[in-house]
This record gives sequence, structure tokens and C-alpha cells, in this order.
Amino acid sequence: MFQNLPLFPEKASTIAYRVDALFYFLTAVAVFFAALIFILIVVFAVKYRRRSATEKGAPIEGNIALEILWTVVPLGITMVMFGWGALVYVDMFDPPSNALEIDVVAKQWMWKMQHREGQSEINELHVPVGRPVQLMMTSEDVIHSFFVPAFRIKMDVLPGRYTTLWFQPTKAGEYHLFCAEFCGTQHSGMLGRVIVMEPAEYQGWLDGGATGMSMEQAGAQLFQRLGCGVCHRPDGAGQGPSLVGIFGRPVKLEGGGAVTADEAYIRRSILEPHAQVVAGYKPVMPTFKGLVSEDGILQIIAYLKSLQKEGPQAQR
Amino acid sequence: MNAQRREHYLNVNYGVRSWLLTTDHKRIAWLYLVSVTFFFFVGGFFATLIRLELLTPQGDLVQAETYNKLFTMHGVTMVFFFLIPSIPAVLGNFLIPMMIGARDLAFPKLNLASWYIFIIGGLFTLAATAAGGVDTGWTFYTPYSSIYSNTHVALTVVGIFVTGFSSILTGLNFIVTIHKMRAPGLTWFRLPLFVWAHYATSIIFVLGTPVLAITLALVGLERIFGLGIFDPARGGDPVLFQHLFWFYSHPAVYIMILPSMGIVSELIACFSRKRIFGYAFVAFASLGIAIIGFLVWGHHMFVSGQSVHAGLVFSLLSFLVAIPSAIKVFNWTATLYKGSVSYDAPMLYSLGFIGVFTIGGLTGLFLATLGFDVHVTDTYFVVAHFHYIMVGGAVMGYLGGIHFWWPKMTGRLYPEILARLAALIVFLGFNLTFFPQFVLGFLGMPRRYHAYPPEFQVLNVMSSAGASILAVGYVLPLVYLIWSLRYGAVAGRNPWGARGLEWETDSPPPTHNFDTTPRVTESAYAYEKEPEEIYHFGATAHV
Amino acid sequence: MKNGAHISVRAYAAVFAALLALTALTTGVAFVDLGGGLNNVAALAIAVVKAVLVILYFMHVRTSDRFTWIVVGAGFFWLLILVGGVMDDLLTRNWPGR
Amino acid sequence: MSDVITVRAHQFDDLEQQHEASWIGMWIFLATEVMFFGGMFTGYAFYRAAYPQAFAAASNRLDVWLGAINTAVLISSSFTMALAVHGAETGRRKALIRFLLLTIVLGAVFLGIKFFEYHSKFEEHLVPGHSFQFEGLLARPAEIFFSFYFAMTGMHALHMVIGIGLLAVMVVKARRGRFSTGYFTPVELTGLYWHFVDIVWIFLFPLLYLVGRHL
Ligand code: HEA
Ligand code: HEA
Ligand code: HEC
Ligand code: CUA
Ligand SMILES: [Cu+2]
Repeated sequence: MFQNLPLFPEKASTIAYRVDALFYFLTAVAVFFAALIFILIVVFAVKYRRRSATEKGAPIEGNIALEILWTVVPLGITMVMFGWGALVYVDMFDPPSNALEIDVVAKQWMWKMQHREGQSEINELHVPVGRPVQLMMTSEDVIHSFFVPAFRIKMDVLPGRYTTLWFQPTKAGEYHLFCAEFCGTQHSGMLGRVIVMEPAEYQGWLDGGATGMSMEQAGAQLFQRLGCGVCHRPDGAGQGPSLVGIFGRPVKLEGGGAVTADEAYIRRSILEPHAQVVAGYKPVMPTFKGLVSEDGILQIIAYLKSLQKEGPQAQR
Repeated sequence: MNAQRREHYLNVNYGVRSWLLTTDHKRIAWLYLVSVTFFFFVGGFFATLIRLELLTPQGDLVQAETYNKLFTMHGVTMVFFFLIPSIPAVLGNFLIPMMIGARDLAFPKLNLASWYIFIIGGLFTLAATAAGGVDTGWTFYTPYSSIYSNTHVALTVVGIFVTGFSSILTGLNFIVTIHKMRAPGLTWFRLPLFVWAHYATSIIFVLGTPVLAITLALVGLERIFGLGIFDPARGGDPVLFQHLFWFYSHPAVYIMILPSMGIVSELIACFSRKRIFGYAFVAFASLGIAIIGFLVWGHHMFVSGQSVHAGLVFSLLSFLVAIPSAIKVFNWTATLYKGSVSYDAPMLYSLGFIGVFTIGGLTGLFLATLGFDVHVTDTYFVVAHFHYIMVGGAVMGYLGGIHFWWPKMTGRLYPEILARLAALIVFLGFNLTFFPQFVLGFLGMPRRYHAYPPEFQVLNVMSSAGASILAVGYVLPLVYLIWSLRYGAVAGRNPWGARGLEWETDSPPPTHNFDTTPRVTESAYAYEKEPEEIYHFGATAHV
Repeated sequence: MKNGAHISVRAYAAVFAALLALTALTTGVAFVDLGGGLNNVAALAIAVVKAVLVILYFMHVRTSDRFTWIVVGAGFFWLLILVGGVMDDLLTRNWPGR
Repeated sequence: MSDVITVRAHQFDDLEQQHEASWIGMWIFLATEVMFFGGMFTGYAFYRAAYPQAFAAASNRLDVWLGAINTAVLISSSFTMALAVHGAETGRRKALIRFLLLTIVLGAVFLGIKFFEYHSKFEEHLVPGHSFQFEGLLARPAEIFFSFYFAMTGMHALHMVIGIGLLAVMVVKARRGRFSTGYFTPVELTGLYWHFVDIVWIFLFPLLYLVGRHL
């Protein structure tokens, strides 16, 4: 009968073990204090019950030592909770550098996953066991939230911004993917599956399901089609700066200040080129808003990232 | 018995006009009592439908669209139209002037105005409901609320905006009254903790509510006039709305709990016939909660795309705000020690409050713990947490207070045995409803789900079963309290042997509360003394 | 002490003159590039000075009791809390850098 | 003396208590107003930090001279308001009424100029929404700037209108001789409200009009 009455969620990622350890600690503290209060209340209420109509309580006003005790002890305990929780949290948002990167676009009410190798899936995500996976997520409409209980991870997916999430599956199997931020009528239907496979199997799936171009190739094609290359020539001779090696590089801005060229920056450069203008260039780049989809932007970003390694000649 | 008819606030005059145009704080309290009770049952009706729908995994009772409107209107009604005004506007209104020996609040006309504003706001929201409802969740996150939802967001938002001003006026009135109108000798540290709690609550009313008002106004303007402050398509950041919303709405949860804590402080002392343990600590804990409560709003946004740095800061501060609550719980418990404890219904509610609030509060610590919140945020764990505090805590405290001061308000006693039974039913029904939701949340069931995977069914059925028991527990007092208005035993001035100043006048009190202004020489908890040793009534009336 | 006690017409006139002068100053300074974000600092600082003058003199807070000062202070302090918390999020979004 | 007694409400012990309560009540209300406008100032700060160039460019589309003149007008009205309260304090009813009327006139001038500005923004298609047009590619964040411009100045103007209404009531009451040196709290509180509205503008002016002048 306990099939129908699960009390503990499955654990299928490295972080899940750490979250659960935290959970045990929190539960222990909670049970201790709840029991303490319950027992004291019951004992006092029974032991000191009123025995005659005129009886009065003892004239006690308080006790400073006790007050200090029950201020300092909870304070100490909560600081442990804070520290421990913070450690887990910071690690949750600090992906290892060798992570497999997958892009996720959410829209009412579905999930689109794009693997760098070109596969794209709807409401399903295939990943290999034992390898860190990092998701780069954005939304086409409202806020959604990517939630896999078995991995103990969750992150909101925002329109107009990128958020990231990473996990390392530890066990092959199929797990629920929920949308956890209310996003409209079919919020509760915005479900998916994360399918964790053994690495060999995963490779097979990748090969078998390979559909056409990789993201970089698609990005390169878009770059061509939208005419970006007219201004952004690899030698920097165009109207705009060369984009070779742009990703991760600090960029000096017109009017002071600098930013790191990350995904958000590139996305913004494409959609709102004049919000942050590169020092020494004129704000002549047109906006590509409406001309390129969120998927497309992710492909361009993947392409620009690839320019990193390959050197100038990669940009045709 | 004295056959002569004594004049009091209920019988000075009759008729609808005498009620709708009254500036007597006691009558305005009744206006509020009737209104918030109405809204509670409206909200409860939505809750009933929610629980019925969740009996089965498939969404079969209502459409997804309808379900979304149900929980939104449940949350909006319960929070803005029931719980926030409940204790302050009913019991606070009724009792604060009496507790401090004043003839009325500082601004009686504003007080009446605040009720009308509340009703106008309520009518807007009811109109939105009647017109088809809203489906954004009570949190109105943009851009769903500002652009995508095609339900009656604007109307609802106007309703909440308007109602906000009623809160502001109530809070303003309380602060001024408590500062300027205390009876001679009633120093700050002789005040009942109920008054301290309302003072702290009022600070939040006054400094928090306007931020919600302007935020919702901007959402409304965005919908109606196409302003573009939250619109991602124009470069707007969706997280900004959440900051502004929670800047009010986190402190607002303390608006809901502080007055209830105030009640519990009164009841625990009275039914233990004993001074409250660590009076000053409990008093300052209220202020501490109100002030630190303004620094923690980001704990609702740990996975929202807020920066990691902000997450750390808000988590740390959230733990700090828990400390004053812990201090209160320990002091209440210690008050029982060597008391003379009786088990009257109000006391049962307060003991229930302490237990349930402790669980609710401790699970709040789970949520404030960054690494754990990521897993359970936006799941039923959160739903369970806040119902533990708001339903098990605040509402139980409210019921305890209503029972306790019922004799003062009406001059009649409620039927004790039935009341104890009801308290027990509420306690049991409550725990059965909401404890399974902690498990559901930990298992990963997201909130605001109209349908759910089948493995969650058993726990959901338990929860729905509990809700039906809870409903009985709530309907029962409604019935016997109304019954007692006519048939209850006559109460007398001070049926509980309490020491508060409000018990030193007739039940029901005369319009101006006291015939003469009292002089106060002791704390409101001096149970070792007789009331005559604490309060001294002069010879002449001050009209 | 009675709140909002008397302040002389002379003081009002002096404050009025100062407010007009500061308005001219803030407008003038805005056209000069002070560099390094100093324009923002100057604009805000001048506005704060003007507001303080209005509060202390026109609004009689200078001659009012401590409680009035606390209420005035609380209003602005709470606003700082709000701005501070929100800006903390915005300005640390790249922290810790990757 | 007898007219003094009649203005005391029954819940107060004496006029002094009543005055102190009203005074502090008004200040508490103004603290709420600070937070009310504060929500918008916070949003403004957020986007200004996120889109500095766009805000500068958009701000330069406002007429700085009209803004400055309006600032001077409003400050003058605050000055006349202070003098009106002074008149009430010293029992000079004529002065009270005259300065109240002057304050109303200055307030109306402010609103007139504001209306003119709105009108020209409308013609320049700078009102957020479908008709919004902004040359250059900062159009989207510039629209956010103008959303704040209209929300903040609009809310401010609404407060002005309410203030003018209150002032008009004060004029009528003063004419009827409702105030005396012992009782002029309503004038005093109206004054506080009016000065508050002035203070909001003191911040709005540099934040809206002077952002990008030095560029
Ligand atoms: C009356 C209402 C109320 C109250 C009083 C509280 C009190 C607290 N809340 Fe709760 N909360 C809500 C109502 C309330 N909450 C609501 C409505 C939501 C969800 C909103 C939504 O999203 O719709 C929410 C959500 C919520 C979240 C966000 C969860 C999420 O969405 O991810 C968090 C996170 O930190 C949180 C924390 C806390 C904490 C730390 C307290 C503390 O103040 C609790 C302090 C109390 C105690 C600690 C118990 C007593 C102490 C002891 C017995 C001694 C032992 C103590 C120690 C060891 C410290 N709450
Ligand atoms: C003060 C606040 C308050 C109170 C008192 C309650 C009371 C209850 N709530 Fe509420 N709840 C919220 C505040 C509150 N809730 C909020 C803020 C949300 C979040 C909304 C959101 O996500 O936006 C929420 C969400 C919420 C959910 C989650 C919905 C979802 O995420 O999908 C659930 C599910 O079980 C629920 C259940 C209940 C129940 C069973 C009660 C019971 O305690 C109610 C008991 C009362 C009754 C049952 C009434 C009795 C009367 C009758 C039965 C007569 C009525 C007439 C007829 C039936 C004809 N609530
Ligand atoms: C009309 C010429 C032109 C076209 C077409 C153009 N750009 Fe640009 N781009 C520029 C100029 C000029 C700059 C530098 C000024 C600025 O930041 O706006 C720039 C800057 C950028 C930057 C920031 C570079 C850095 O070093 O920080 C990125 C990224 C970028 N463009 C991407 C693109 C993409 C992708 C496309 C095609 C979809 C594109 N551009 C099309 C002219 C152009
Ligand atoms: Cu997507 Cu909920
Ligand atoms: Cu909170």
C-alpha cells in the first residue's frame, strides 16, 4: 500500500544528497523544539491546573538568564542553518566548467530543449548519468520555473533574461519535470520528463536522434542570413567590432564602465544594441528585435562562443 | 436583578442609520466583524472547491481556468479581506481605546471612513469575482498579470488598492491613539501586550501598505494605459515587481500574526492568573518583528533570478526575524509555569496557537534555509507552512480572542462546552488538512496545480478529509455565537477574573467606555492584586 | 512643547531665497560634466538639502518634538531600506563572477 | 473662548491634545506618502542603473527650462503657504486668505505648465503605448523612462489637485471665521501636505529633467 503513499522523494543527483542531509538536520532541530514546547505546555497545563476558583498563579515576572538563554541558543542554531544552507545554495549556482550545456526555452505551456549537438526536444530532456549538465534558460512569454524534484533543483525561467541551473544525475531513470511558477491556464499541464541514461546509451540516443545541424552551425547560418557579418568582420574592419573571442571578454563601454560579454550581454546587444555601446564605436547597429527568435539568439550565442576556440578564420 | 434598563453602546439608539453613520469605535468594530466574517466564508467556500478538486489527480471537477481563479480569489479574499483586517479592525478597534482608558480612537471619523473604504474595495473585488474572476495567484507576478492574463486583473487590483487605504487609516489611528490618549498613569510598560502588538502592526500598516498600493497601481496602469514599467518586451525586469510586492507582503504576514500574538499574550496570562513572563521581552519582540520584518522580503525570491548575494543577505536576515518569535513562544510557555491554569475555550485556542505556530514557524526556518528552499519553494511545503501560521496560528488566535471578549462585546456568555468541542475539532481538522501538505511539498508537488501525478493522491485525500472536519469546526462557532446573542447567559463585567482595564466597565460598555477617566497605577497583568488596587476611577465625569 | 511652533517670516524668506538659489545651482551644474557619476551625486545632494530646508522650516519640524523627528526620519529611512534591498540585487547580479 | 470649546472633539481631553494628535497623525500620513512615491522612486533607480544611456537620452527630450520654472513656481507656492500659516498663527485673517489664494494660483500655474508639457509630449509621440516613437535604438528603455515620467508626474499632479481642493476648503473656512490664533490646525495640516508635494517635486526635477544634460 505504500506504493500509493510515498513519504520520501527519489534522490537522483549529487546535490540531492546534500539537500537531504540539510533536511535531516532541519527536521531534527524542528522536532526537538516542537517536542520541547508541546511537552512543556502539556506538563504545565496539567500540573498547574486550577484547583480552586480563587486560586492565583505565582507572582513571577521573568528571569533574565532564561531570556538570554533562549535568545542565544536559537540564534546560534539558526546561524548554523544559514551557513549550511548558504554553502549548498552557492554550489547550486556554481556549475563546474566541464558541464554539458543545454539550452532551454520555456513558453506557455511547453519546454523546448536544445542540445548543442543539434537535437531538440519538447518536454523531454535526455542527459547522461554522471556528467554535470548546465541549463541556460529563458522564456518567450511569462515566468516559468524548471523543477526536478528528484534532483532537488529549481530555477525560475524569465522572459528577457537568462538564468542557469546545473545538476549531475547519479542514477539512470525517468524523473518528473514540473513547471513550478504559475504561468497561466495550463500551468499544471506544463510537465515533462528528464530521462537519465547510461553514457553509452546516451551517445546512442544522440547519434540516433541527430537531426540536421548543431546549434553552432545553425547559429552560423543565422549570423549569415541576418547580415551580422557585414559589420562584424573577423578582422574588425567593418563598422562594428570583431566578434572573435568576444565571449567572456570584458568590454569597455562608451561613457565609462565595462561589462563582461556573457549571454545576457550578447542577447541585449542583439535586441537593444544601444543600451550598452562599445567604446569607440558609433551606435549604428540596428535592433534585431522581432527578426530573431529566442531560439535563434541562443544559436547565435552558441556560434559566438565557438569563435573562441577556432580562431579568426572561423568567421566566414 | 435591576429591572431598569441600563444604557450601553448597543442600545443608545437603533436603526440602520445609527449603525452606518456611527463613529463609535465599538460599533465600527461590529461593522468590521460582520464584513470580515462574510469574507472568511467566501474565502472558505473557494477553499472547499479547491479541496474537492484535489480529491482526484485528474482535473475533473472544474476546468483548469476555473481552478486558477479559485485559488487566486481564495488567497486574495483570505489575505486582504479577511485576515489582515480581522483582528486589528475588529478586536483592536473595539479594545484599544478601552484598554488605554480613552473614550474613542483619536480620529473616529477616519475610523468610519476606513470601514467604508474597506467595503468599497471589497465590492470591487467581489465585482471582479462576479464578472468572471482573476487567475494570477494572490501574488500578481508580472508579466503574467500585467500582459498575459485576460481575466479581471485591473478590477481586482483596484479593489486591493482601495482597501489598502483602509489599512493605512486604521494603523495611523492606532499609533496616534496609543501615543496621545493613554489614561493618566498608563505608562508604556503598563500597557497590555495586545496594545504593543497592535502598535507594531500599525507601523507595518503605515509604512508597508503604500508600497503595495503603488505597485498594484502600476500594474493596473500598465494594463489599462499601456505604461511599460514591468514589460520585458520593453526591457522591463520581471524581478522588480516581486521586490516591490514582497516589500509589503512579507511584512504583511506579520500584520497577520502580531495581533494574534497579542491576543495569546492576554489569554495565557488571564487563564493562568499570572503575570506574563518576561513582559518587556515580549513587548520588544513585537517591535523587533515589525522592524526586522521589513528586511527579509527577498526570501520569497531565492530562485527568482535575484542575485546570489541578495539571496544570502535575505536568508541571514530571515533567521534574525525568527528570534523574537522564538522569544515569545518561550515566554508564553514559561508563563504557564506555576500558574493556575484553566481550560476555558479561549485558553484551548491559545494553547493550540502556540503548538501550531511553533510548527509553522519552524518550517519557516526550513524555507529560509537557502539550499533547502530551492527544492520546496513553490510546492505544497510552502502552502503548508503558511496555513500552519495563518490558519492554525492567526485564525485560532482570532477565534480565541472573539470568544474571550465576546462577553464584553455582547454582554452574553457563549456556551462553554460546545466552544471547547469546536476548539478541539478545529485543532484536529486543521492538522489533518495541512500536515500531509508538508509531505506533499517535500515530495515535489508544485502548488497552484489543478491536476497532479497519481502518486500524490492519498495525501491529498487526507488533506481534503481534514478540510471537511475543519469546516465543521468553523461553522459551529458561527452558529452558537449567534445563538448566544439572544440566549446566552448574562456575562457581568469581568467573567474571567481578568486584570485588563477593559474589564472594569460594564458589559456591554457605555458609549464613552468609562464614566470617568481612570488613573492607572500598575501593569495590566498584576494578577496578584485586585483590580481596585490597579485602577482608580475619579469622581467626576469628563464629557 | 507645542508642535509646529512659530517660525519667523524672516527665516521663511531666507529659506525661500536659498531654495531658489539651489534650484538655479542644480540646473546649472547639470550642464557641466563633472565626470565619474558626480553629476548624480550633486543633483541628489542638492535635492536633499532643499528637502531638509523645507522640512525644518516651512514644515516647522525644527521646533517640534522628538516624536515628530522620529516619524519624519522613519519615512525616509524605510525608503532607504526599500531602495537598498532592490539595488543590492541589481548591482550584484554578476556576483560571484564565473 | 466658547468657539474654542466647540472645535474640540469629544474623545479628546483638551485642544492641546487634539492638536498634537492631528499634527502627528498628519506626519504619519506623510510618511505613508513617502513610501507611496518611494515605490516609484525605487523602480526608477533600478532602471536608471540598468539603462543609464537610455535614461539620459530620454531625459534630454524633456524641456529643462519648463521644468526649472515649474520648480521655482512650486517653491514659491510653498513659501506663500508658509506665510498663510503664519497669518493664521498671528491671527491676521486677511493675510491668511490672501496667501491661501496666492498659493492656489501658483499651484494652478504649475498645473498649467505641466499640462502644456504633457500636451507637447503627446504630440511628439513620447507617451508610452502603441503610439510611442523614439528615434535611435534606445527606444525600448526610453519608453520605460517615459512610463516613469508619466506615472510619477501624474501621481504628483494628482496630489496637487487634491491639495488645491484642500486649500479652497481652507479659504472658505477662513472666510467664515472658523480659525483663530488658538485653533488653526486644518490650515497647518494643509500646509504640511502642500510642502510635502513640493518636496516630491524637488526630487522629481533633477531625476527626470537633469539626467543627461552634461552629455
Ligand atoms: C502569518 C503569516 C506568516 C508568518 C508569521 C510567517 C513567518 C515566517 N516565515 Fe513565512 N510565509 C507566509 C506567511 C507567514 N510566514 C506566507 C503566506 C508565505 C507564502 C506566500 C506565497 O508565496 O504565497 C510564506 C513563505 C515563506 C517563505 C518563502 C518560501 C518560498 O516561497 O520559497 C519563507 C522563506 O524564508 C518564509 C519564512 C518564514 C520565517 C523564517 C518566519 C518566522 O517569522 C517564523 C518564526 C517562528 C518560529 C521560529 C517558531 C517559534 C520558535 C520556537 C519554538 C523556538 C525555536 C526556534 C529556533 C531554533 C529559532 N515564509
Ligand atoms: C488567511 C488566510 C487563509 C486561510 C484562512 C486559508 C484557509 C484555507 N485554505 Fe488557503 N490559501 C491562502 C490563505 C488562506 N487559506 C493563501 C494566501 C493561498 C495562496 C493562494 C495562491 O496561491 O495565490 C492559499 C492557498 C490554498 C491552497 C493551495 C492551492 C494551490 O496552490 O493550488 C489550498 C489547498 O488545499 C488551500 C486550502 C485551504 C483550506 C482547506 C482552508 C481552510 O482553513 C478553510 C476552512 C473554512 C471553510 C471550509 C469554510 C467553512 C464554511 C463553509 C464550508 C460554508 C461555505 C459554503 C458552502 C460550501 C456552500 N489554500
Ligand atoms: C549596421 C552594422 C551592424 C550590423 C548589421 C550588426 N551589428 Fe553588431 N554591432 C555594430 C556596431 C557598430 C557595434 C558596436 C557598438 C555597439 O555596441 O552598439 C556592434 C556591437 C555588437 C556586439 C557587442 C560587441 C562587443 O565587442 O561587445 C555584439 C555581440 C553584436 N554587435 C552582435 C551582432 C549580431 C549577432 C548581429 C546580427 C544579428 C549584428 N551584431 C549585426 C554594428 C552592426
Ligand atoms: Cu510554466 Cu507554470
Ligand atoms: Cu516572507
